[in-house]
Amino acid sequence: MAKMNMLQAINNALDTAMAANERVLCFGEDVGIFGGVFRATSNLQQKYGKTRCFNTPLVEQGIIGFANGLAAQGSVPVAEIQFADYIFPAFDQIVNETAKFRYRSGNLFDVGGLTIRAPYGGGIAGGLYHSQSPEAYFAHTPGLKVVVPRNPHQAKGLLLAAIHDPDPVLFFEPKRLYRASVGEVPEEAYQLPLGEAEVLKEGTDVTILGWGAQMEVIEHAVEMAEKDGISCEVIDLRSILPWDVDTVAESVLKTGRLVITHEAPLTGGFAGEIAATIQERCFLYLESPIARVAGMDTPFPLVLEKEHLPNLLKVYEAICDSVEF
Amino acid sequence: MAKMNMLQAINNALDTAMAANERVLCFGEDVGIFGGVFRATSNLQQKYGKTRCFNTPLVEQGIIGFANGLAAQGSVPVAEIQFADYIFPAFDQIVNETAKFRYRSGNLFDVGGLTIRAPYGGGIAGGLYHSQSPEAYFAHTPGLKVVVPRNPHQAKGLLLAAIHDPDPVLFFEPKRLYRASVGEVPEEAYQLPLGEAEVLKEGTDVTILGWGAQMEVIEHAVEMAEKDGISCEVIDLRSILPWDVDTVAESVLKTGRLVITHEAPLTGGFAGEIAATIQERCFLYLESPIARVAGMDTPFPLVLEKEHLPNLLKVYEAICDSVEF
Amino acid sequence: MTTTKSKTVHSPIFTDGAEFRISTFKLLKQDGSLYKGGKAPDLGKEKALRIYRAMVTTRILDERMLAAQRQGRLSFYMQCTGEEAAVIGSAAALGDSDMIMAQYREQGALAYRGFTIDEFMNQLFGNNKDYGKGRQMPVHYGSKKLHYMTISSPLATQIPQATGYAYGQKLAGEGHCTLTYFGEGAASEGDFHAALNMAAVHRVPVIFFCRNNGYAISTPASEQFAADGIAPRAYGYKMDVIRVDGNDVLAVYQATEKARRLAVEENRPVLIEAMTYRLAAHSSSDDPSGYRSKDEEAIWREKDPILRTQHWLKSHGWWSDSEEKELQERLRREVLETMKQAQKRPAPALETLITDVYKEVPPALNAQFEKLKAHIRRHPDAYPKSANDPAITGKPASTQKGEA
Amino acid sequence: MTTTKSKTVHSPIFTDGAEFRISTFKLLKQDGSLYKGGKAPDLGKEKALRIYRAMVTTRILDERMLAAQRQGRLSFYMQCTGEEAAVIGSAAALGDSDMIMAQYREQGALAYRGFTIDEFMNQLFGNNKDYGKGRQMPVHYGSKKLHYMTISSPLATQIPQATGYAYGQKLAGEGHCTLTYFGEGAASEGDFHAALNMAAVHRVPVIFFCRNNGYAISTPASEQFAADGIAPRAYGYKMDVIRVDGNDVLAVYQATEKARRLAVEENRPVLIEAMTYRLAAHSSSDDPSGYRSKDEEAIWREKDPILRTQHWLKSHGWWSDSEEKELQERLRREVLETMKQAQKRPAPALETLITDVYKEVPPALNAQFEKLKAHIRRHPDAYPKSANDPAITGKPASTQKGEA
Ligand SMILES: Cc1ncc(C[n+]2csc(CCOP(=O)(O)OP(=O)(O)O)c2C)c(N)n1
Ligand SMILES: Cc1ncc(C[n+]2csc(CCOP(=O)(O)OP(=O)(O)O)c2C)c(N)n1
Ligand SMILES: [Mg+2]
Ligand SMILES: [Mg+2]
Repeated sequence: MAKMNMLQAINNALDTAMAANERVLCFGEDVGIFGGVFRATSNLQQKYGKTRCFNTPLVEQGIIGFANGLAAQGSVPVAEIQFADYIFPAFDQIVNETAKFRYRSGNLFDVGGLTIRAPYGGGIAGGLYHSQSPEAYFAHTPGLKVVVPRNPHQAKGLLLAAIHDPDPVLFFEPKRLYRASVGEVPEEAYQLPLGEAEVLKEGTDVTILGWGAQMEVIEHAVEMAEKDGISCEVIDLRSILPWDVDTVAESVLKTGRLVITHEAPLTGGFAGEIAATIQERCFLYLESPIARVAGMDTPFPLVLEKEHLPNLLKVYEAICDSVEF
Repeated sequence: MAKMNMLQAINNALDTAMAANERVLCFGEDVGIFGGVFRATSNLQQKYGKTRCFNTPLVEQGIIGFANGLAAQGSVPVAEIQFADYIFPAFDQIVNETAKFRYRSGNLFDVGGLTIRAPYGGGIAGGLYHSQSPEAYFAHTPGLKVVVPRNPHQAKGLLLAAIHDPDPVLFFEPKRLYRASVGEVPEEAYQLPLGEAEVLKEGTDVTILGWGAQMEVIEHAVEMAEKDGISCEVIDLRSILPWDVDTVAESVLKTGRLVITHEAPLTGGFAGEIAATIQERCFLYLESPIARVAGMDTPFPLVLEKEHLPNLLKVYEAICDSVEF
Repeated sequence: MTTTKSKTVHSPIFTDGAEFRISTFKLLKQDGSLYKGGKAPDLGKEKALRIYRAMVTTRILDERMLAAQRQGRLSFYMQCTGEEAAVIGSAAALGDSDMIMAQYREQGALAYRGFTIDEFMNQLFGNNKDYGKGRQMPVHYGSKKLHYMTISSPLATQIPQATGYAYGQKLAGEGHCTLTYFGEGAASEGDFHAALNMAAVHRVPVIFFCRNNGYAISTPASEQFAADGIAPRAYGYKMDVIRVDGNDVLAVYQATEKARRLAVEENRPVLIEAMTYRLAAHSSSDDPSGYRSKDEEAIWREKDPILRTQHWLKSHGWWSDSEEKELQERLRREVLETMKQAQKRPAPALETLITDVYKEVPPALNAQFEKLKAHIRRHPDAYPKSANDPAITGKPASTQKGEA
Repeated sequence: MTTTKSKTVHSPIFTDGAEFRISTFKLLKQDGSLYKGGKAPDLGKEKALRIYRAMVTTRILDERMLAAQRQGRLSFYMQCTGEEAAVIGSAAALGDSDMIMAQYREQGALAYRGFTIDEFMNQLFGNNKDYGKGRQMPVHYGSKKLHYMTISSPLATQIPQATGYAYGQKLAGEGHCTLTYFGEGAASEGDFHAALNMAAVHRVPVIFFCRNNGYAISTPASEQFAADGIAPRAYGYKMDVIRVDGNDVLAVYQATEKARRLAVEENRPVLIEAMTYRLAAHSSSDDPSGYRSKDEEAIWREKDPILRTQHWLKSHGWWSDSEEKELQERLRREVLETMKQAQKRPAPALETLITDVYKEVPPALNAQFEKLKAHIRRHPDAYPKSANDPAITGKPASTQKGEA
């Protein structure tokens, strides 16, 4: 075990994967000698050479098109998109190509080796274009897997699982926690399961569900709520697609209440999908409406980002409202 | 009034708009002399000249980038994307640019004049790439308006409203109904309101909600259900974003039950947003779980599209289940 | 830092490259003789006939299947007609294990590699022997064993994929390359720019083969780009380029053969622009009379690539009228008979609705499938294609699978 | 149908355009004298000084604001340093009502047009006088009255927008054009390809101005493209192109002036490639020592465009050391004082969170805002920026607005 921040854990996962399998390649804008603008790929070019870790030209649709081809050929590409806000030029390659490759070919060809990494989320004074949380855009796309880690240990285990997974995975990294989140991380290879939520804390009054950086917000909100005597069950969804309906439903069947929170705007955010599914699965057990605490239905602001974000006070209030309904 | 099919109504709306305002321009792949692959822009080049109605090179990101610039300049572009399945190369221009243009500039600049038309939906043996219903991808994007008409009369009135609207509008046309849906359409200009759902039929037992081509499916399903003595209230949402929460909530407060249907895959589809919002607004009034009848969580198939689609029997069964819950 | 070592001038001179017109490489005249100074590639009779037979197969398949579409047997079809030399001449210059990533109008390349009429038919009818499991529209072929990537409708997406695929081949070091076909229309997409630039920067063994057939559906090349074709774009990437008469199978073959050597031996990506013409409609849904003249079509019908090849073969004594007749009749028969069989085969299993979305079917999708099956069991009459599916009836499936 | 009238050849010759090297247009030597044969544009003293003052303003603003960022007063900053001649020389050759659509490193063009230090500061600090209402990161300027489109971070998106904007200008027929700036890195995006091709096909009065400053963050131009810069791409679109020494304000001015004539008078879009160097870090978040040498930077520091311009001015007797000193001191003072004021101004009104998403705030968003306000009222201490906002306190707002 070693103390690592999230960037180090990610770097370590990439290093581990590249050492174990020479078909693993890392590339993207500035990921070469520079090691990426956040330094997630530091030293990988130095260690594995320019053919396996390299800068690409500045063209996201090309990066993912190239990665799709590489994956179809049998390589194991780990492509970086510099900010999740800049993944949209590659939307067609991801949604029409990556996601449908295996299905449309009747399993003759697939791009299962592909992993796409991108830092996402707000709280870093990034404004409209360095703050977005685009997971819901992809969660409407059968064929993709979407994963978001909450801390360094999770980041390494989930990223290694993503790289090994036989399906293409979008791996969104909470950049606000890149350096802020520090923890013990095993130095050897290990994988954490995709598609499985994790119950972080058991409780009986209300279930609080989130993912990524929002788990930290939840932690603090729950601390406040517990001081009020509210017993909270906390779940990290981890995989947005496919998501672990059973774990969430089981929890809500027990608590009767659910608060979901994400940074992305409310309307069309993934909390909507979860709420819709859970109200159906747990209808007779729900004691209050499923609450969503999300970003406002606006682009991401700058100066007033604190007001915009679903922070701990908002989550705390939603917990209280849910219990007092 | 004249009998028109939906294509004629759309063509007539474009003609009306171009005649009234010389800043209205229509362009896209094959929309020039040929009038578009579905002939929605027939005769417009002949009538208004090559500068106002023209073919573009084959590049969706360029079409929308160009359209954004034109709209910022004060023109009123109506850009066609040949199939909604091919809108994704323009996703960045739409989601990062069109949607955020006014907000990010503090209202110095806007692209409110822009309308993007695209045929969407299945049922025409189109397979993966001529069948998609991508409205939910855009409905997660504050700054956009998303509109879907259900018949020729609606198509003309909503399209004219979209063209006149001071915000950018995505206008998805149910191509399955292009020729199949025929009705009386006023020859003069008229607009139907954006952001307002329409109650097509009042009822007391259950509310059925959809949009676009799905309204025809609902109509038939409701006929069956009414024969069983179930009184159905039918709502056409019409505007997906912003959507008319009040009209839907009011209906569900009355009926206590809601069935939502769309062609797009279930997970992350817009029915999830609606269900999440309505369970919150109408919690104490719901007598059964809100049901969603949607496409399966797969790419769009070909040979088995009938099995995949949320057809009238599936909607009918969902109505029965909802009432019998 | 800029690396340019460009000359300095002191007056502001603009250039548009018009003086750098790219020549067209031609070997074969329409009558089957060679241009003076031209040297035919050393094909040999066997290979020449393999090429020719693939051309005729493609033409006849196209004719028959368009007719079948018109008769309502098929929902949709796209013809290669007029472009057989461009497609088959290039495919023939590759190694049979090189990867081909095509647009959709390149069935000739598959025919050349030995995709059988039966295999074509199964895809066209989306029956239970279709490798693609009836999920895509007709002409979206793919074959793993023939190294032919399954077609996808979104245009140009395969071009950067070809760059990536070829990068992988380069690392694998087995001497393979990738050839990607695309139309002059698709070359307007952003993906084209990305693909060529990345290939040039990363020195990837890929051949970009543009079929410039003059139209993208109704849009003439003159409304697609202002330049002299697609070829000059290569200069922008410092990529080797050649323009070739696309109706001249020998020139196409030789250009591609040489391009392949540059790609495989020197890791130099190459752009080939084949000047040709789409003699048929864009697809069975299209009617070209709305946007081009019969006269124009007639000019190009005179340049028929198959006849041209035939004349050349005959000039070598490698082909005769009776062989032609025999081949055509045999193919027509085979197409018709195979079509009848393919049409009779059942639809793919109901289960194919949910497989291959992921490697393993996820639980929620499985639950959707269970719900669907129960629904179909309640309404068997409404689902004639699947009411008798083993997943519904519980009776065992009769699996019929070939090697794709 | 292909319209190419290309020459025919009978052997397969590949070309990569290497022989068509594009020259670099230069007028001014570093010492302020002209190259032999070069003829300076007839700028006149007034315009020359307007240009020069904008260059110095930009440099000093950049120096001060980077320092302010280092002091923690500002979250982020980007310098134009080293590229002032490219940006301001080109902006000066436009009409003041021509539209500029920039990338982000072109504050010099705004300074030239008369954006005040106060206007810069309000944006940088996102205060209640920022036209952009504090929504975007520092350096995302915009000015309607100065015809300068608000910057957006996603790269290259403004390039096809410029094509569209210019198409509208052409229809309007008022003799305006659009100039769009972008880096050699951004030119790799698909949007670049779309923009140039569409402009050439539709004959649009747009000038594509590429600042080739050698780097895209850490990525050197040699890993961005294999070709000799960006200029040769113009040939692929049959577009007029000129390469110019980007540190030479006279050459840039003259090239742009001529480009503007081609655009406005003949509807010919033009590509200009200005060869220059990003002397500073990419942004305040970047440290170039990780990817380039001090030696390389030193070479370019010798080519400082401001000093070069200053030497030229002095050679005309239009500028003196004392004027230089006075200007620099005045600007430093103005920047510091204005900064202090701007920093003191309050944040934009809370309401700006929800306005301008649409022209009118939709009901659901309004409801979200009501909820937020109630929430802030319950926890005023947690929201120091907005606890005293009129929307929270109910007291009237003090609106301060200029013409943007
Ligand atoms: C991204 C995308 N946009 C639009 C289409 C619709 N479409 C199909 S084929 C075609 C024309 C293609 O022309 P070209 O590339 O020249 O190939 P050709 O048909 O001439 O062989 C168009 C516009 C598509 N399939 N994909
Ligand atoms: C679509 C997109 N991808 C990535 C980025 C991140 N990014 C910001 S600036 C930059 C480099 C741009 O280089 P260049 O275009 O050469 O301009 P320069 O900074 O040299 O002026 C990158 C990669 C972005 N802003 N937008
Ligand atoms: Mg074509
Ligand atoms: Mg640069």
